[in-house]
Amino acid sequence: MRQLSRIGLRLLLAAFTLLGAATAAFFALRLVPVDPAFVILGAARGDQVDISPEVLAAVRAEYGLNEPLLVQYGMFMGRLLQGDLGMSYVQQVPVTSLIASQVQPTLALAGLGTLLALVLSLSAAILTAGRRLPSGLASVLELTAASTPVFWLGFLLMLIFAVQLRALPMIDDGSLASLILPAVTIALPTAAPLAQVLRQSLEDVLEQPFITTARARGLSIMTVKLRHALRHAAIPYLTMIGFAFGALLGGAAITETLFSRPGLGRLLIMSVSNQDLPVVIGVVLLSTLAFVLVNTLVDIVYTLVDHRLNEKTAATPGEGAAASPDTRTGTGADAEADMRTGTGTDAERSGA
Amino acid sequence: MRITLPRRRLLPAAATTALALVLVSCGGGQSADAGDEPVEGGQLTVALRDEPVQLNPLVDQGSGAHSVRPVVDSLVWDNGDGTYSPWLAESWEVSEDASHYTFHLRDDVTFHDGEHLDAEAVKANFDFVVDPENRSTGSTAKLQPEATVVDEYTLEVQLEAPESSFLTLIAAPYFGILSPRQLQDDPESLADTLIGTGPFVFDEWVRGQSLTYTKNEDYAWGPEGTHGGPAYLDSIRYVFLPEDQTRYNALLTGEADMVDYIPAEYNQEVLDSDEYTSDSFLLPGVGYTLHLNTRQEPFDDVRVRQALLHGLDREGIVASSTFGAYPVQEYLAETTPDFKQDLENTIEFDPDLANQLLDEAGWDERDSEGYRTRDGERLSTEVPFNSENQLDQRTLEQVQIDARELGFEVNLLPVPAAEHSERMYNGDYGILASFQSESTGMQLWRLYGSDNVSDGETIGSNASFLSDPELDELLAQARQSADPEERAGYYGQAQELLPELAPAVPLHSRARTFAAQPYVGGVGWDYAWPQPYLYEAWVNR
Amino acid sequence: MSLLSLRDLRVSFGRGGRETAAVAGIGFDLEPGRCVALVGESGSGKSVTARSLLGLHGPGARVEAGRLDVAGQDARRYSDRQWRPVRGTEIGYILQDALVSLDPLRTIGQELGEAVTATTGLRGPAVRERALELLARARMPEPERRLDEYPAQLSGGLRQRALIASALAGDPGVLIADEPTTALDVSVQKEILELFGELKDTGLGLLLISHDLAVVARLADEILVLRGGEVVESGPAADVLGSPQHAYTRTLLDAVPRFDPAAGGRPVARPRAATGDRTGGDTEAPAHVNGAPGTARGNVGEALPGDDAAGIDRQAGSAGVLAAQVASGPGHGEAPRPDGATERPLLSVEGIEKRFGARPVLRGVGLQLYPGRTLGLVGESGSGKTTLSRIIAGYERPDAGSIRWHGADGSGRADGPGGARSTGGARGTSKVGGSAAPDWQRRGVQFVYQDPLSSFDPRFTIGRTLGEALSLVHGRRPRRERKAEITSWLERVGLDGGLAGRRALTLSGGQRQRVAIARALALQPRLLILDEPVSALDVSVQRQILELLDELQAETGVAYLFVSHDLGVVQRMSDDIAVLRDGELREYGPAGQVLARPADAYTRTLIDAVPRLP
Amino acid sequence: MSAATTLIGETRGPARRRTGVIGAGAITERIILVACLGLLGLFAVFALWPSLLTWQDPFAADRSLILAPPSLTHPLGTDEIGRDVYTRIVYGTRSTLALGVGAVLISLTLGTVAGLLAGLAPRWVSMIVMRGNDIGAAFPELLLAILIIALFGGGPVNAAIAIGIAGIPYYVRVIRAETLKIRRATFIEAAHGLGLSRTTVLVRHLAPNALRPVVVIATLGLGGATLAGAGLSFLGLGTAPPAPEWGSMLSNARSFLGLGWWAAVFPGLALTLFVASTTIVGRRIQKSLEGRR
Repeated sequence: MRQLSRIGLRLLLAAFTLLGAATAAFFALRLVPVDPAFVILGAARGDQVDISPEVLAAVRAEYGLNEPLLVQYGMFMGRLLQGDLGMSYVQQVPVTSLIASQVQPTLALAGLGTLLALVLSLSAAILTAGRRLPSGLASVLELTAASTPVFWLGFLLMLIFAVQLRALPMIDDGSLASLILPAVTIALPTAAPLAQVLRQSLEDVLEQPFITTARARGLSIMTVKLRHALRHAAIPYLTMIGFAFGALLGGAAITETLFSRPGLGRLLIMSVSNQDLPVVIGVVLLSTLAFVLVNTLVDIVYTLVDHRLNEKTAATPGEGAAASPDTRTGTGADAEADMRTGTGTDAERSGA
Repeated sequence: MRITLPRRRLLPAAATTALALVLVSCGGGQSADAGDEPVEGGQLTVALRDEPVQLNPLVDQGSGAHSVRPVVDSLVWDNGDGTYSPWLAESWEVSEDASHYTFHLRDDVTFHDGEHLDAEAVKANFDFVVDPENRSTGSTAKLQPEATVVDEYTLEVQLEAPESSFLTLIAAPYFGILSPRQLQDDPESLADTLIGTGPFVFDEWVRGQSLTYTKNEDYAWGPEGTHGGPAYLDSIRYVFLPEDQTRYNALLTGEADMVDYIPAEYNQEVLDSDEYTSDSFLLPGVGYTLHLNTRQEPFDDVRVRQALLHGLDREGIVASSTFGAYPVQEYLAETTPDFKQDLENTIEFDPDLANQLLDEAGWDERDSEGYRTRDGERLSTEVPFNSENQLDQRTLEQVQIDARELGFEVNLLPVPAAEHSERMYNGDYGILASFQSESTGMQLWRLYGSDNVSDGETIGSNASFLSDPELDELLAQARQSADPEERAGYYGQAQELLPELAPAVPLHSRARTFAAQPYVGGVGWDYAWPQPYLYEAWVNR
Repeated sequence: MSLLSLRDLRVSFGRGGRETAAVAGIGFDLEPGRCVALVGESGSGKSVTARSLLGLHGPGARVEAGRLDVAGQDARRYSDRQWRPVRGTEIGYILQDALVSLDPLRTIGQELGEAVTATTGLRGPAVRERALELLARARMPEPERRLDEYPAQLSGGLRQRALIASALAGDPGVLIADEPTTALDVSVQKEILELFGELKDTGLGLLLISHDLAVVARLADEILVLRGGEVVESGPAADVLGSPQHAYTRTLLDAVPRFDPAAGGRPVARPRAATGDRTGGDTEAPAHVNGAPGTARGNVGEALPGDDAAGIDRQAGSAGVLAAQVASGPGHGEAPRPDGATERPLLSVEGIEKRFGARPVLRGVGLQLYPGRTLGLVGESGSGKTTLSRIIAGYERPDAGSIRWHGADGSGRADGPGGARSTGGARGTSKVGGSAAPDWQRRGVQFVYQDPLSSFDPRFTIGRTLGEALSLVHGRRPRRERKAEITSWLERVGLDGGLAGRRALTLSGGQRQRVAIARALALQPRLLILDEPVSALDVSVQRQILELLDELQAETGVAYLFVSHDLGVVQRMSDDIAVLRDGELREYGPAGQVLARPADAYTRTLIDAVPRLP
Repeated sequence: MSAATTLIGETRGPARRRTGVIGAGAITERIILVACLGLLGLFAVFALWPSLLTWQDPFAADRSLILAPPSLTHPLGTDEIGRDVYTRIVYGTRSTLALGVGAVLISLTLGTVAGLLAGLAPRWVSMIVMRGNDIGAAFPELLLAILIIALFGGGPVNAAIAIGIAGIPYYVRVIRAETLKIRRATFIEAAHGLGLSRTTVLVRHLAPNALRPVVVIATLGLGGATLAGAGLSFLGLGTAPPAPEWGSMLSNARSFLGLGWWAAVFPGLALTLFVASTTIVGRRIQKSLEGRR
């Protein structure tokens, strides 16, 4: 029951956050001094075009650009609540259908990327935690991966595996094989900080007396890591996954552009350069929705991992929000720092 | 110092004429792989740089026109030398002053949706372009053509003003004839589906990834000089790879059968390579040009404009920024039909003259950084640009370096695209660099004619805001001359005059180079708006 | 055949030139049904030895031994894979800290089941049966219920039983117990020790590790006294305890406050100078009591800093005013001093009630504190002693009841008699920040925490920490003067003046506690609350701190509220003793009377449970 | 006796368990730390006195030497314009660091103020700040930066502002969490217990301690902001040419890998080394703040 009301509260906060984000996006959009009519007429694409006053007037009327700001806001929110994000300025189709057509490739990329990142980080951390040389080597690799721009990493991967070795295709043809290189590109910088965080947490947990107790029962180190330590180290790791997902969405924009793949990221970048703001806002809002949902989900998963969190947080609703529940203020903040910089974290507070 | 790399001579357009329609230019000896005889079947994967933002070619002259040619046919075929061949129109008449056109259509053409091609159908296309609701910004719309059905297969078109290049304009893919049913009943669908009469039928557009066309089995109306019947290929698949390096890699990995827009830096390598079939076509028109804003300081002074024209080492700039791939050009690219071959008033690199002109214009002091000043004000200008195109950026950086030598500060200002258009509209720039390509001297009117200056209500394409009565007169004469030679004469005079007015600094013509795997054959050129023509292409794997 | 035979064990950490030996040459034999005890203070190498016997020495350790036979097998060259069947099956191991030695995310049943499966290979329902059997063997009450509970739901004693049960899962011949009773209340401690005794009687070989000779005394057949990784003395328990040969053993024995109920309270009466040697971990210079500034030997009243005959505190002011109010205050009946003397109390507490949520923590507690005297507050965990001390310090607010300073109502109630001075704008929040506490609480009462480190601003040096307190008394003063005073206070608590530039983090536990005491006393409080001030320290250091407290009380006449679970320490310090249980005052009176003739049954249980040296 | 002892086991690893920043032993770690500090020092010199360590003009181009390989006159080769890559890396340090530092300063200033406010102010103020912050935090960072640039344009200043604004929510959360933690710390209670005034405790003890992690997150954030800047440069939203900046150098040269790898590889290396160094140093500071040696 407690858990249910907690989940309900989180979802409510998530909805509130989304509405706030949409409002912020709308007004930011209207702050721009550029007349959308030019954009709609394709003047933004660099061609020297001839536009007549009649055409301009027709466009302004069609897009409601002559209405007062508040009316436009009302129209925007009203449509948004019905799931309508308006018409693309340049592509002449509804934003929702544009987004719908690009969701699947990004989901595939982000999905495989996340999966790879999880597998890589879990195995790297579990196999090397507490072992000096392997852990040192892995750390150097992780630090390098986390300190290198994503596009550069992708370029090198492309040159090595597609151009030189001809081992993998680089251009999207809808096949799984063509998804591998982009997914690895997106997974490496994501996995690196995840692995660092997990290793640090594992090493911290491995220090705990109950680990020694378990080993004194005759369990192997690997069994102890998997059965005892992993669960404790999971909280900062889960927190990181939440943030990693945000980084992944940013990374998808770069990776999709680099590999010329379809997807929301490329749609976003294209729309930014075409100044197709309804699409930009639509994609950003969708990412925000995904981001908030993932973080809410992560938050719910916490309770499954650690029964103690449920009791602690249920007592203090209102504090902390969907994206930043109080349960994570300690390790979450650290994990976040590491997410941004690609280093491990210290999970002391969550260990015991 | 300039890089002089051995370059393959580009085929002069004039020399190609009818031959070009059947001639498939191939890398030496490579044609053997594809065979000389067309092979039926197979799919051709073509890597393109730009994905259309929307497909409808009638709306604008943007990127859509790069990839719709296989689906749509035009009324006439442009031979690239000022002459035209029949296509959907069997014959046509042009009035003396080039303002009235009569087309006699074929009677055996059907659209992909089964509609029959007749005068009404073509009229629907003209009407669509003229209606402001449809926001057509292309050259055809600018001419406000008024179409009248004479009989089932005869159509008259009256232009608002004479335009001798009208046939070239309507020969381009952005006046590909679309099904009247789609135009009238379902215009919204035009953004992502096309129903034309072409040798290929629209199949699927996966945004961000590919555009697929399949063979039109009933096709029997290829342009004059082609085999006429159905295409050899079963299907064409365009993939869109905007990243230059990625697109080039696709050629190396063999993931694309054909790569269009080989980047300048790899142009020579590709042309020299024995591994690929390749060809290059120098795009006609005004090319890559710096338009100087004549309404603003310092370019309101013709001496300053002339100084920049002569003070920039255009050869050096172009050779280094294009890696020697593209040639320097005058006000028109040499492949433009109206290009004056024996141009007398060519632009000479003369830094002394440039410095002298600047001194005369009063910019004779120097500040601590070595820039010229006048009344304590630095000789300085801004180039807003959209930094996505690396070649543009490199070229501008080279311009900046040369201008500095003259004591002229050129600031590069990366701006988002919308701001770019806003600046264009308001004339808020010192220099606007742009690349314009159309296979006619009429481009000179679009870019330098006073008719096309933005006036607060309209946005015009005359980016230098040049308004010169003498030039205007020459351009008007040219547009009224239905006779190609007469027209070329007027445009030639305009080309002789332009260096004096110096509204712009032309830099390079751009070559459109494609490279294909050796098993690809039969790729031709569409000269109206130069691009590879895939109707007669085949693959022989 | 010995169950375990060890010779010349050497463990060192670090590499190259920086090697430090943690264990240097320990050896013993353990026979079935016998108990060997390793005794020593922190850093003596006893836990490292225990871990080495299971091959669980941590990373970076270099371990050598002349002999290491486990159940007759030479285990010296065992790999981790070879050690595994030894662990749990040959040797059961109970870690030092019972409270955190069970996985908090797993139920007792899961933990036990894991131990059973790992050591016996049992699976399925048999595991549960075996687990119940083990819990029964460990005398776990309600074993069925425990299986589904998480460690956090169990008390310390029950967790220890669960741990013992899990260590017994593989029927090992040897049981190693590292400090098995340290964190436990005395009564529980006694029960656990009795359990070990029973296990020993069933033929188990027991290796007991403790810092506390008294704990060991009950069970050990043989004792090894360790210091710095070396055995300083070893032999049969009776010999080591009865006639220690080595000075260090004697020091250890002396340092343990000898609990002797019959002796009454405070056996060492107000020493006038530092006594006893100061060996062991906390080896600071002796406190310069005689050279300390502003001290006068004499009676208690005179020794109060700045306290004149009229009872007005010239510097702190507030206490004096309160005292004056008391003198004229309306007839508040004063409880007599527990020993019957008629001296006026410094502070009296009446009818304190406190709840946390629905749980009552304190139920009508009343006490008095007298200048220059020490009240020992004793109770097991959960008895409410810390809450009571925090209420007196002003950190928490009572739900009901009053605290009177010299009789004035100090409870913070605006309507209390004479409360105008003492309300201090407090609102009913439980956390009392600066302005919320009445003045007398802010200055006149000071608090010393069990963990002094956490009570210092981590950014501050020792000098700055002390300087801040001093500036509250003296205001801004020239740098040199302030520095001199800081140095003199450091010396007064037996620390070198040079420590002023260090951070608390770099000091030893004893040094930190000295700084905390100095800071508290620098404010010239009338009452010092000491919350378990020595329970985290080694016995030898403990003793030094207690002596220091004695000295300072003699000098300043400050009253102590000494909170502890350790009856030995309390007896050593207290004039009066109050015993709390479940928030109720069970016994209150002069130390001698409470200890020698306890009126309450619970007090008797507590007294009986204290481990004693023979 | 000792002759008879047998080595039972030796576990490799630091004597104190905690492995170093990159998992190396204590001595190796010190070497790495010194190397990183040295590198950062070198970058600092680059940024402050670029002319000290190079003798060429970062804008001077030689059209005869386009994408010339490394040589004595051009130790790291020349770029696609014919400029010296080494000199541009040296001069590019300033704008690269300025972007990172600028972004961090923006996040830091605004994030710290809001974080302290959320941690100390009355509950309703805290609620407002945190709800607003949640909205900001709901945008994935790079996407928020892209959005800001889409709206207000690119260029180095806007890029720094965009990255800075996108980073604020994170700082707010860290500072607030730390403030709440410190508020409950024993030493704060002890400070009140000494009789210090509320303001004194706030100014002298609470705020300074709550702000301690700022040094760490700022250092670590510097690397993240620099990488984000490079990402924006790749997307064509960053620095204006011809100003040298590592991210845009790398991004511009990416198409010429086959023609002149040096033009891309060396700026990329500088970027990676810089980010890795700040990370290692930041983690080191973090550890020492947490009281680990």
